[in-house]
Amino acid sequence: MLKQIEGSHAVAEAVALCRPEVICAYPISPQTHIVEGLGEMVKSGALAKCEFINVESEFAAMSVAIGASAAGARAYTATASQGLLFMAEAVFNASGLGLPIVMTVANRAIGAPINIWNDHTDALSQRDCGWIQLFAENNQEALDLHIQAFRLGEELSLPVMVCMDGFILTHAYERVDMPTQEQVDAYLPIFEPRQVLDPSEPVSIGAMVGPEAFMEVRYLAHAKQMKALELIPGWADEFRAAFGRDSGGLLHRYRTEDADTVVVALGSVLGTVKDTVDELRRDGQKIGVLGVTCFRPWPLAAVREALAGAKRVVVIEKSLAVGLGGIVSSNVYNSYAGGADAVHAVIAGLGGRAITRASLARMLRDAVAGRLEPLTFLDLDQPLVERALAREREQRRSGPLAEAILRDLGVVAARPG
Amino acid sequence: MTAAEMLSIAAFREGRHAQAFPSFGSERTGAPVVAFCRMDEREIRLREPVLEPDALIIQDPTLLHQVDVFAGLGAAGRVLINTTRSLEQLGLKELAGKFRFCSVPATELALKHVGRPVPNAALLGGFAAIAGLISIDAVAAAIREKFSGAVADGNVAAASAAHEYVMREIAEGLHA
Amino acid sequence: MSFQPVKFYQTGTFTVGNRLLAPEERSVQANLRRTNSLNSGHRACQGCGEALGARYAIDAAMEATQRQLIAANATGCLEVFSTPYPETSWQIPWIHSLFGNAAAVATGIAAAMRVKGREHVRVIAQGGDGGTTDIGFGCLSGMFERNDDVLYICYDNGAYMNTGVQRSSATPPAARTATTMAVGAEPGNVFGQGKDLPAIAMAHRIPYVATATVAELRDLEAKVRRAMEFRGARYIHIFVPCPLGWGHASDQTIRIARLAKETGIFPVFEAENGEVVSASKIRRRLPVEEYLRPQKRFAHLFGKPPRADLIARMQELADRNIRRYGLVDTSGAQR
Amino acid sequence: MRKPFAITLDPGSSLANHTGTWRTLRPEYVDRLPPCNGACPAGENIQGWLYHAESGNYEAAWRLLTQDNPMPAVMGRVCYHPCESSCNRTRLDAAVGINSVERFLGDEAIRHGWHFDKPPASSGKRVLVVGAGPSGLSAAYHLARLGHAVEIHEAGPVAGGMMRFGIPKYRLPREVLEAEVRRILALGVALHLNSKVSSVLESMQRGRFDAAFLAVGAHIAKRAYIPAGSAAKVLDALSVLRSMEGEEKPLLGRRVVVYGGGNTAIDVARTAKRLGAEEAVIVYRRTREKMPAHDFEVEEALQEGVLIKWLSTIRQAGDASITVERMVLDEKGFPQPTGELETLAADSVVLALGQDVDLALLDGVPGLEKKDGAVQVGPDMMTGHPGIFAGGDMVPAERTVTVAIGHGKKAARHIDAWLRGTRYAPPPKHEPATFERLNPWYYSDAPKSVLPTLDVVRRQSTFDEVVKGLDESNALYEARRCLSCGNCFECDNCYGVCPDNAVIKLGPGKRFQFNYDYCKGCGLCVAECPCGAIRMVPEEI
Repeated sequence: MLKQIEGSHAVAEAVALCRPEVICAYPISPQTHIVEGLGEMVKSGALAKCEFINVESEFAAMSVAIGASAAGARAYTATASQGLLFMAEAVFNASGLGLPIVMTVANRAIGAPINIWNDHTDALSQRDCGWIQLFAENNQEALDLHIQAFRLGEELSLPVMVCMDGFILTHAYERVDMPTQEQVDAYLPIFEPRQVLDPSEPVSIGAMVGPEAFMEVRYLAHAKQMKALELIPGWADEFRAAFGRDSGGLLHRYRTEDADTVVVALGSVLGTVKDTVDELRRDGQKIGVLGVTCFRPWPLAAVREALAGAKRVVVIEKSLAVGLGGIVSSNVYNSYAGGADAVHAVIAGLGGRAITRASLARMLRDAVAGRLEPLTFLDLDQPLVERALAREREQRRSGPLAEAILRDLGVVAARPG
Repeated sequence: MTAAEMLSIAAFREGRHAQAFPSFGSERTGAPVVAFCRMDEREIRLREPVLEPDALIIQDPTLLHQVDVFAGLGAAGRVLINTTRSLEQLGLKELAGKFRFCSVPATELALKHVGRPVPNAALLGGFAAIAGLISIDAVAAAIREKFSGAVADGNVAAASAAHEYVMREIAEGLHA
Repeated sequence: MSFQPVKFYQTGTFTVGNRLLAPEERSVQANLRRTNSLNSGHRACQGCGEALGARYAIDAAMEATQRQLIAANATGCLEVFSTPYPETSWQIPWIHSLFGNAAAVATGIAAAMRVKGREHVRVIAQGGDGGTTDIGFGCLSGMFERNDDVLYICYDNGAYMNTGVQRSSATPPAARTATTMAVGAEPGNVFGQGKDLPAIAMAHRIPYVATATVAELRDLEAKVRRAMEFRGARYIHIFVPCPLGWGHASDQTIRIARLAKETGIFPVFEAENGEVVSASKIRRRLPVEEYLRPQKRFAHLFGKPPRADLIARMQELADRNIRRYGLVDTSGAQR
Repeated sequence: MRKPFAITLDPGSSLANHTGTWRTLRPEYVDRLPPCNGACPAGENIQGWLYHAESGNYEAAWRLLTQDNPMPAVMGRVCYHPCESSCNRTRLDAAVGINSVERFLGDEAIRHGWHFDKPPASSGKRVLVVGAGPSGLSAAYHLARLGHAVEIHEAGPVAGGMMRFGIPKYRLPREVLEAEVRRILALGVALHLNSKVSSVLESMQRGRFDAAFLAVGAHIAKRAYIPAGSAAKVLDALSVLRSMEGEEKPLLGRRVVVYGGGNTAIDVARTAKRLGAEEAVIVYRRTREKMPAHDFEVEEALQEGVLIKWLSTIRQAGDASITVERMVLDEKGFPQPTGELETLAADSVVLALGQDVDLALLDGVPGLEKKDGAVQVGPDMMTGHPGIFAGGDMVPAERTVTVAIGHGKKAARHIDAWLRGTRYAPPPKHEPATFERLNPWYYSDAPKSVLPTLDVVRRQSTFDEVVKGLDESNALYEARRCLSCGNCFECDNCYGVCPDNAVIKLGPGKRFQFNYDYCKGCGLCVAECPCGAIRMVPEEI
């Protein structure tokens, strides 16, 4: 059924359709609307047979989910930014124990300086935590991915993180096609836990494993994610068959067939990128787009295949590996036969900085013209950082960088982007 | 924000694709905010803020001189201002030729019909009149989706009143 | 003629059991068919008080719940010595997640049981004093505040034994640990304000809070049984000496616990809904020296020069407990 | 359940890990010798029979008791119970009332008419027992139970010896004594009364006996020379006590002086009181501390109004008075005369200065050795003459009923061995269960139940039994005060306190076993065993 609703509420409704049994909630922007929506559904009885638990921290949220999942309940929670970092220990633990928890991450920057706006630093900081990480391009995909996530996680006994851009998606009203309960029930079987805490068949979960077996345990975790790579496309096909939509899967290809230049990106920015690419195509540029839906496990073969024909790759990423550069691009390097120097990392949209068609077009034209640096910061206020660096040079103790920049900027602008 | 939401719902009800989103701040009640709405016949993929609006709804004219709200507004762009005062009084005389202004006493209408100074519905009613993109019925429906009972009725009444007000304004062709 | 209605003078109410007792009067530990929830083959040190306390408590809980029990365990000695791959000593469904989240994990299990309509399955969370009073404190308080249906058991041996005897917020004043060495003017742990977790638990007004020691099995079992009669958050704080960390002979574990109670250093009591409802009286009151002297962690108090001043401060703490909980029976009646 | 590798494990799998290898010391269950057993002259297994009494199984308790002592009802009245003086419980509150529990068991046996098991197949050997006193009866009982034919030859008219002629009724009612004697005879022991053995060899030959046990006791009163007037009435204690058993009671008058400091002196003085004497004065040359009589008897006597004149000797006895001289103790504690004289009114003087043995029946027995009026015997109770054994008051030892009964048992075992041509080797004694080995914490506080005593007035006028027995409730109570020193009483402590579940409980009456596969040797079971029935021994590596 078509609806014009906020992304958060779309996700909340989709999660409810998945019949979660335990939901742990701790407020942090921009995830809050999702659990608020679910909380109301549980209280009103619209979502029956579900425990909604207001916990005292994200660490507790993930921990409660771990307990619930280990006891055989379908568990869900949502978080963002600092919250994800605060629960990091439990995030690793959930995957280590192989518990199919589904968590929404409403992507947001990480402080300091504190910043509530969108980028991917939070999710990418957890890229090696052993969870499956899916990135939604729009609200339709966001809600679809949650339905797939429960199926995926429970079949593989792995936790799944559904990443959607904070505010840009979570707070955006747009049209979504909300599936019916029947459709979801048909696609998502009853949760049959692989291991469960039950007095009738007692086991000890979470043993201490020493050097004699730890490597093997890690290897098996890796093998399990590799297995996911094989299965995910099939499940996406099944999903298409059941719901008539292309959601999920490993990658989304857009006009890459004959593309010399392929833009790689994650999440909501893909929409703007596609519009930009259409514009450049009209000017005769052979540009395509590769959207990475499944970031973990990293679909190396699929990416390599998608980039096979490209002369150059531009990776637009909303995160920065400080001291290295691009995180996604580092993943792309070894998936691209063309060699690292043909891969350009473009850091964009950090902390909510708007990524505009104009800037993208300018940057892509540079790329096509071979003027694009290996590492670029889109729309960076160059003069400002120059001044800051200069100040750095002249006096070593110049106070917090953020403060200095704001001083240059004058006011904290609540301006768009 | 509510206005943008309802606008997008109204557009959706008319079979269009619509996208509404705030200028993401941690808004506190009463603080100045900007919200955006896109409407299109096709799927909307673009995620950048609306930088070159076709129309501008100004809920609170007191902000006029704090932020350059007209930035990006195209020539002959439509502007709907919630006010009882004239452009001169608002100090916008010199812009009169540049954009197409309409004003509506949305807050008063809200006070009259809803009982509270909530101008959104009235402004949408007015916008339906100037833009011609959406019908007043769609606006009413959108309002009823957001609100219910007396509040909905009040808001619908306010919207209709505003719609008539602006239609008359246009008809009388007095571009203040 | 003086004839007291005491049952078994020979065994009194203090021994684990006795062939003369009627079955219903036997302790769970005396039972041939006790569960041995924490089974043989675990890697606890010789004379480990925590291993003892854990079997006592969990066996009693198993009995009270007709074996419908699930346990969540914080990181620590108990977890490490009980479940090193490839062997576990637990006979019950058991999970170890992290150091600081046992209470929250238990909350999740309890929620799962509730949503599945299996509330007859009861949930226990357990951890050492580090996992309880320090790193797990937040999750514990949250569980209390929500009044989740979980019994949390803290095995208090007053330091981080698993990592090599470092100071925790449950470490007693003047005690030597690896991070509070017995050197300088104020040797051993500081005389801080203390972190009285049972009292903090009571401040949450949860249905049931109790303290116990491994020296009084019947009391301990009775409290676990009582705890299982309540729904909601419950807390039992069990005093478990650690031969390694405290520096006493492995066969003195129970005696030390007994001395802690008999000196008033560790008050043994019960509280319901935030109010103390009973305190276990001191049977033969002793000065704190009796408790301190056998432990190497307090050896510096008796060295050259002896620190009578610090011992006196310890005595004050004991006396305060005795006053606060009325630990000395004034009625003169004896068990 | 498809358990993930290594992370999830099957329950109880640590049983594969045998932590017993950590052990350097191993615990072992032991039986230690309780002080009561160690102190009992009759060699009773006191802790053993109390164990049965605790569980209310009085017959089992009585049967175990009577394996060592056939006369618990008598013993429970007349024994001076060294067991209680040595009881570890005295260190906690008061000794366990062993003696009164024994008496309770004895009385129960009489009340229910319990019998001894008949002896097994007869050995065909005949044993002569001379004297039906405690020693003789005890020997006869044990020999009979060992399957030998026993004949007792008693010079007197009734059985019991000193138990009858030396101990007043108010301490040992005669029906009790007779009941227990009857039960011994019921084993098939032949008792010949009024048959004085004048020559043991002769009697043995005549009766074709294979061995003899002599237990004629000591009946000849010691006399001291006291210058006495013709009218003076001077008697000896034994004849006074003996005549109590006859028809006409002795005439002692209103003021009786008893000379001596032993239990007999006390008995006579208390008897005199009961016979109506206004004054019964004991004259003794030393102090109360030095007095051989048992203190509780002195106490009872004083309560009954008996007077005691300390540090005094009788110089001379007149018809209605005596002269006493005050003494002082020298540094060695010996009384020395002072010359200070004093006169006491006295209608009669009873001498209680001890007794000598009548050794006439031993004249001409080769190899047999006598010394200071007693027969010398070896550790096996055999005299210098093979086959002739002796015990009781006629051999050098403390002269109490209990010692005599002990002699009887000991002699019987050696006689039995001798008859079978072997030697009886007593089993090695367990190490003592000292108080230090106990963990008294586990025993609750329970003071000894005070026995009801007849009020003094009735005591003075009648010969009713002074000390009443326990009823069942307080007998059980008293029994359960036993700490079971050095012997497991199945309190389950070891089973409970083992951090490694390394103690196996075998079930009621079967005690426990260590599972050395898992025992790490921490020693908690030893430290927390209430009765010291576990010890640690080094592992041999």
